[in-house]
Amino acid sequence: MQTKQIFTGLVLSLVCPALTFGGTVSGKVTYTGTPAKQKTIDMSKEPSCQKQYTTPPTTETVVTGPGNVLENVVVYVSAGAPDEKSAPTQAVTFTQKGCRYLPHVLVMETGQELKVLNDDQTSHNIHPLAKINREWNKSQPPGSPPIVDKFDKEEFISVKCNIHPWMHGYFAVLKTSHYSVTGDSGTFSLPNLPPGKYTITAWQEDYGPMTQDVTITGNETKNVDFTFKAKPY
Amino acid sequence: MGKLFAVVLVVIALASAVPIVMHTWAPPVDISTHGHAIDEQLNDTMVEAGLSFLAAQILLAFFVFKSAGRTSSDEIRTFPGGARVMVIAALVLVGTEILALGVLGQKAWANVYFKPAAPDALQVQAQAGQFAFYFRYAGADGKFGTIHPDKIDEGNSNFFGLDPANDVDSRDDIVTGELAIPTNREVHLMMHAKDVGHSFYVRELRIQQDFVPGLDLSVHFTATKPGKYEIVCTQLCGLGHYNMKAYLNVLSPEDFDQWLKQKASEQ
Amino acid sequence: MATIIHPPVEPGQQDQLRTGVGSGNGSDNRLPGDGSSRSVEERPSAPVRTGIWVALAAITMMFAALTSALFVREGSANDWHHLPLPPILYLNTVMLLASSATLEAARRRVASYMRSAGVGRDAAMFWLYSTLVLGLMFATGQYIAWRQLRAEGLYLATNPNSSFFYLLTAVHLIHVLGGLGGLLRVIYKLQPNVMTLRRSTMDATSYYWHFMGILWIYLLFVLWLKI
Amino acid sequence: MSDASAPAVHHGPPTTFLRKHVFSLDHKVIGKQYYALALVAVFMGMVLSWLMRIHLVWPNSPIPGLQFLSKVGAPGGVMTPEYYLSLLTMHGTLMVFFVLTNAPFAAFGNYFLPIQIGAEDMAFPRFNMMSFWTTFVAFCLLVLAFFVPDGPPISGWTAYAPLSAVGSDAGPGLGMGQTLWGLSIFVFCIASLLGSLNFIATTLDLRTKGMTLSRMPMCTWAWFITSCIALLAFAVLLPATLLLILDRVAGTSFFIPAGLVISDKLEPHQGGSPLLWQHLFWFFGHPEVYIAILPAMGIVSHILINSLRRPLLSAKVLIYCMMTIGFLSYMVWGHHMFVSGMNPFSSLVFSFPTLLITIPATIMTLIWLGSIYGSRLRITAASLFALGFISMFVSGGVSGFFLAQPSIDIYLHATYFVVGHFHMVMGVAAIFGVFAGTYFWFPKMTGHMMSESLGKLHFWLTFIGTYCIFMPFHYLGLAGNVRRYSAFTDDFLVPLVPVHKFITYAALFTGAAQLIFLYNLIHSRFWGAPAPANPWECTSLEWTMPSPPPWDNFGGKHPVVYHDPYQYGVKSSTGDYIMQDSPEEAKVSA
Repeated sequence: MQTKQIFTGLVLSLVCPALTFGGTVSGKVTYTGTPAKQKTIDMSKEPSCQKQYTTPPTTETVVTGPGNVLENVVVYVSAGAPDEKSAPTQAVTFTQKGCRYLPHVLVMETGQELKVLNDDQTSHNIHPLAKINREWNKSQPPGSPPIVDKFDKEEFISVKCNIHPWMHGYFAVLKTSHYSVTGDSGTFSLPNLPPGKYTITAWQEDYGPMTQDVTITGNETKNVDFTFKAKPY
Repeated sequence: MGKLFAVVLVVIALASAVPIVMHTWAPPVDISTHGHAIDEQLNDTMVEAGLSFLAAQILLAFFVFKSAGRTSSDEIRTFPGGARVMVIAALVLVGTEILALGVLGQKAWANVYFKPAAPDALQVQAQAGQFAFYFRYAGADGKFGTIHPDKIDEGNSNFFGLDPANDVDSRDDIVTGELAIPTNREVHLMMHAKDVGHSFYVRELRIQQDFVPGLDLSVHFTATKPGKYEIVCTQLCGLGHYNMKAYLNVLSPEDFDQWLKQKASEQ
Repeated sequence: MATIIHPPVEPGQQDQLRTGVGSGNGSDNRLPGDGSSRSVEERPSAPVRTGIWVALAAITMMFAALTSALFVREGSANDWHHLPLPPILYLNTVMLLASSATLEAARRRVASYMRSAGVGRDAAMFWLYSTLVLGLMFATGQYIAWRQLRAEGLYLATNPNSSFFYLLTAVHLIHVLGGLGGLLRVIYKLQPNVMTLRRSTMDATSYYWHFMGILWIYLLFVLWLKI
Repeated sequence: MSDASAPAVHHGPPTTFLRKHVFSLDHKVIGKQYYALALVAVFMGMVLSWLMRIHLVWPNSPIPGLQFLSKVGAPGGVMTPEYYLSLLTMHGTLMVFFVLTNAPFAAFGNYFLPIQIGAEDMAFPRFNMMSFWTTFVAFCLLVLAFFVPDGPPISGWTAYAPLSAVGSDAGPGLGMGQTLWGLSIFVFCIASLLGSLNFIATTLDLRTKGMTLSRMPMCTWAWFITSCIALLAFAVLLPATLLLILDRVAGTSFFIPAGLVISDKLEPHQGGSPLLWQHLFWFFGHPEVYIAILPAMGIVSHILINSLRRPLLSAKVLIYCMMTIGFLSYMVWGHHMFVSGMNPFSSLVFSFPTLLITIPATIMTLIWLGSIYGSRLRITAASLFALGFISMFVSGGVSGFFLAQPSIDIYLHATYFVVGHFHMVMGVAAIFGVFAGTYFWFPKMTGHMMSESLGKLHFWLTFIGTYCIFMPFHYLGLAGNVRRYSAFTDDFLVPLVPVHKFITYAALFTGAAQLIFLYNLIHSRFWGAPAPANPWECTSLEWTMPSPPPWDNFGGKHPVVYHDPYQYGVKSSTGDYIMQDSPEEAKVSA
């Protein structure tokens, strides 16, 4: 029995890694203290965007949810997992809508294709302030085709639009496919981890990275929680 | 062909004058207290320049009309008085024109630049950066927090590089994307350029002033008519230049106080 | 060597010129003022001589612009750190002035040598070569001055004053090297087998060289000046 | 020892192909080379303006084929805002430097100045050749900017610091492209300095026997005065661009102040002064306007006199006026900076000399007009363009009257009013001078006549067309239409778009009309009727020699000049004129 199970597991893991019943790391990202008050964005400069909001939107530097959970936190395996052989073929898309970025934090793998769309009636310029990768700055008039590009080094890249200075987002370029971004529940889960020692990193754009080590032995679920210290300003 | 030239030229000259006379594309109604002087100056100049334009073009047409096609059988006539007349005419006509306009213009210019701002003027700081204007009101304490260029973080809406953590003055500063001002109260606009050269241009205010990096300039003006007007950048500042603008919101004093309170709550 | 362009004017022609009365009212027809009724040997100016004055005017304008930029920049912000000039500059100044003197001596020798065809060439050559040597010493001296500043950690972009120091000295040095080029050309043209030197070329070269000296004094003063 | 009025370098007849057509020392070939370069530049600049006009009125619709010109600048043919600014910058730079400075001054000046003063060549033929090929290098450097990755510069032809100095942080086109722009202008300055030096020395020293200063034709005077202006103007732009380049590549801070934050990045510069660049640039920039217009004035006067068949009321006064304008042009640069944050008092100081310039300008216009009165005007393509020049000069001149006054400039600064003003007075007017010169001198330069009828057709279309383009610019300016916008999204600008549509159609039409000129030029060059020595019955020296002239102009002989250049309206053996070099006495005209 036992041996058979392991054997099938081994075979499957060789055949298609995606289906291996590996371990899972899951948890919740919270904060302590009082986070900075998010400022309302003044879009009066761009009426075509302003009129899309009933209540003026706020900045997204620190997005919190009920129960002190943190959103937009990138949690990923920063060490232990083998580097990916090849980037996934499907592209990730980054949309400019109502003079904001959707999503605010976009995770992609090195070499994975990035598509930038402009859903607005005004032209934007996309300016990833990359330091390790190549910095570029292209503007995208309404109706022009999507801008397609890729980054080949691991980096958290701050993205901005100079025409609408409040527009701000992040490209999280990772070497691994084991990542997750916390939503309004603040939870994350990294499944399909083969047995081994891993370093899990949680990165928040304002508070920076936090890491924890975890060991996976076979088919189990380890719980790892992250708690950031919030700054009032 | 010479006669044709004359006719065409007269037609062009008159046609060019029509929209001016009809005020088809005239400056918008002035809402400032100093603007009328500029408008008068503009009109006077328009009359003098317009007349000399028409006179010169029509004279050219007339002379060409008369002298085209005259052959060697016709004798050459010299303009009565010759060059001397021309020189004197230019000196007298244009000279007086220059003096008149120059002196008048000095007054209009002085209204804008040679009077210092009134001490009780509303102090507003304007910052121009690629590619938006932001405005700052001192808030309750009436003190502006100091600017720390290294702290500027537009993604976090910290456009002026304020440091509320350590700088108490800056905590109640009101930062907005539109410039709201009360009617009939002088506004002292302190101008600061964040990155490259920009300019502050409001047609209705008859105000245009460059933002020069590293140079802290200021203008002061008084608006009289409530309404929403556009502030645009007129100094080439990069790819977003054409879209760099903000709204000037002239409110009645009561509405202005309301607006200020509301903005303060949003900070 | 003189190639005469206008043959001396015959009297008849001269009269013609005098009496030539044009109609119309452009300019009055007086006797041509550019000496066309004289034979050309008396004409003082030659293109090269005029050209050099024009060139000097342009160079003056350029350095006027650069130095006024210096004064504006010095006043525009409080980041101006006055840098003490490397003392070797004063030695270089002496070199340059000395070279002016030697070149003047050379010019005189060349003139007399040209008048009395073939006598006193060696003297001329001696002064020319000593000018060349002094000029080269000036150039090396300037280079040493730069080395000293770099040793003190003062580079082109260190502060506005160092920027202007390197800029002005470099631009001046480029012009000096140009002058040395002209000097070599003169020396070449004086070689027995060439002998194509014109008096105007010699003069032009020396005017230029003297001007470089004056210009250097001015620059040195500007760089030394504290406002 | 000194050989008076011969070029410093003697050169025999060219033998090899290279010496004949490429690295020629012959001022005539060099003049033609300048003309050809200007022709290429002007058509490039024109196409750029077409693209800009089209984009302005249909900002979001693709321009077919544009994506092949620049994939990044026009994805799918839709022009990006930064590419619009690139085209704007390149248009301005090409037109001002490589057309308006080269065509009326360097091209015609090189060809005709030595001939008109009876010289066999320029004073320094080698310098002359060098100055052309240096200009060519400058041109190549500029065009190269089209092909660098982040595109051509976007800071306008005035390249205001710090935008032009901080590098690519401030946006696309401000990296390699801007540096190439700086280098190009730097090299161009050197070329122009060499050229002006040559012109001055030639005029002063190579005049033939009897050619007193007062006997020089109007255009020679204009070229001479212009070269004096250019010598001092470019001598200032040269170091200015040097400083700009150093700020860009060497990390100095001449023009970049401290504490600039560009795209959330604190720039590592300190203390520089942006106004310093503006002062240096405009100290060159304003005289540059006269470098463009004075030669045109000279050419037009020369042609006008010839077609009027009478001397001007006073050539002397006209020359003095040109000198005055040249002199004043150095005291007025500040009127470009009224709202730049100069001390407001200096604005008034700059305003007065600016207004004063209208006096000599008016005198010149009145003298032209007065000379037309009672003349025997001959209408040719050349004379039509000369008359057109006067009209344009007036139209563009009067609008200067507004901008010279600081108070009005507060409202009109940086609006289309300014664009209309300088396009008419220094753009169109100067180009009209070049057209006039071309129709007038083409027979001499090529030995073939140009088609007069095509020339006249070209004139009518261009004359009406340019008025349709540039008059509305003034109206837009009065309505406060800001210049250098790649699209009109502001509420108050949207209603003006129809006017822009009209202008765009006019521009496309007028531009197309220039193809007639191009055809006429090329066709006549090869198949035009052979030109006689003096088709226009003109009196100046260039018409005493066969068309085209031999390589040494006067065939080794040296003409003797007996008259002032404009002996028209007299009775003589030849008809109603006397050549400058004919000893014949003029009878008092009947």
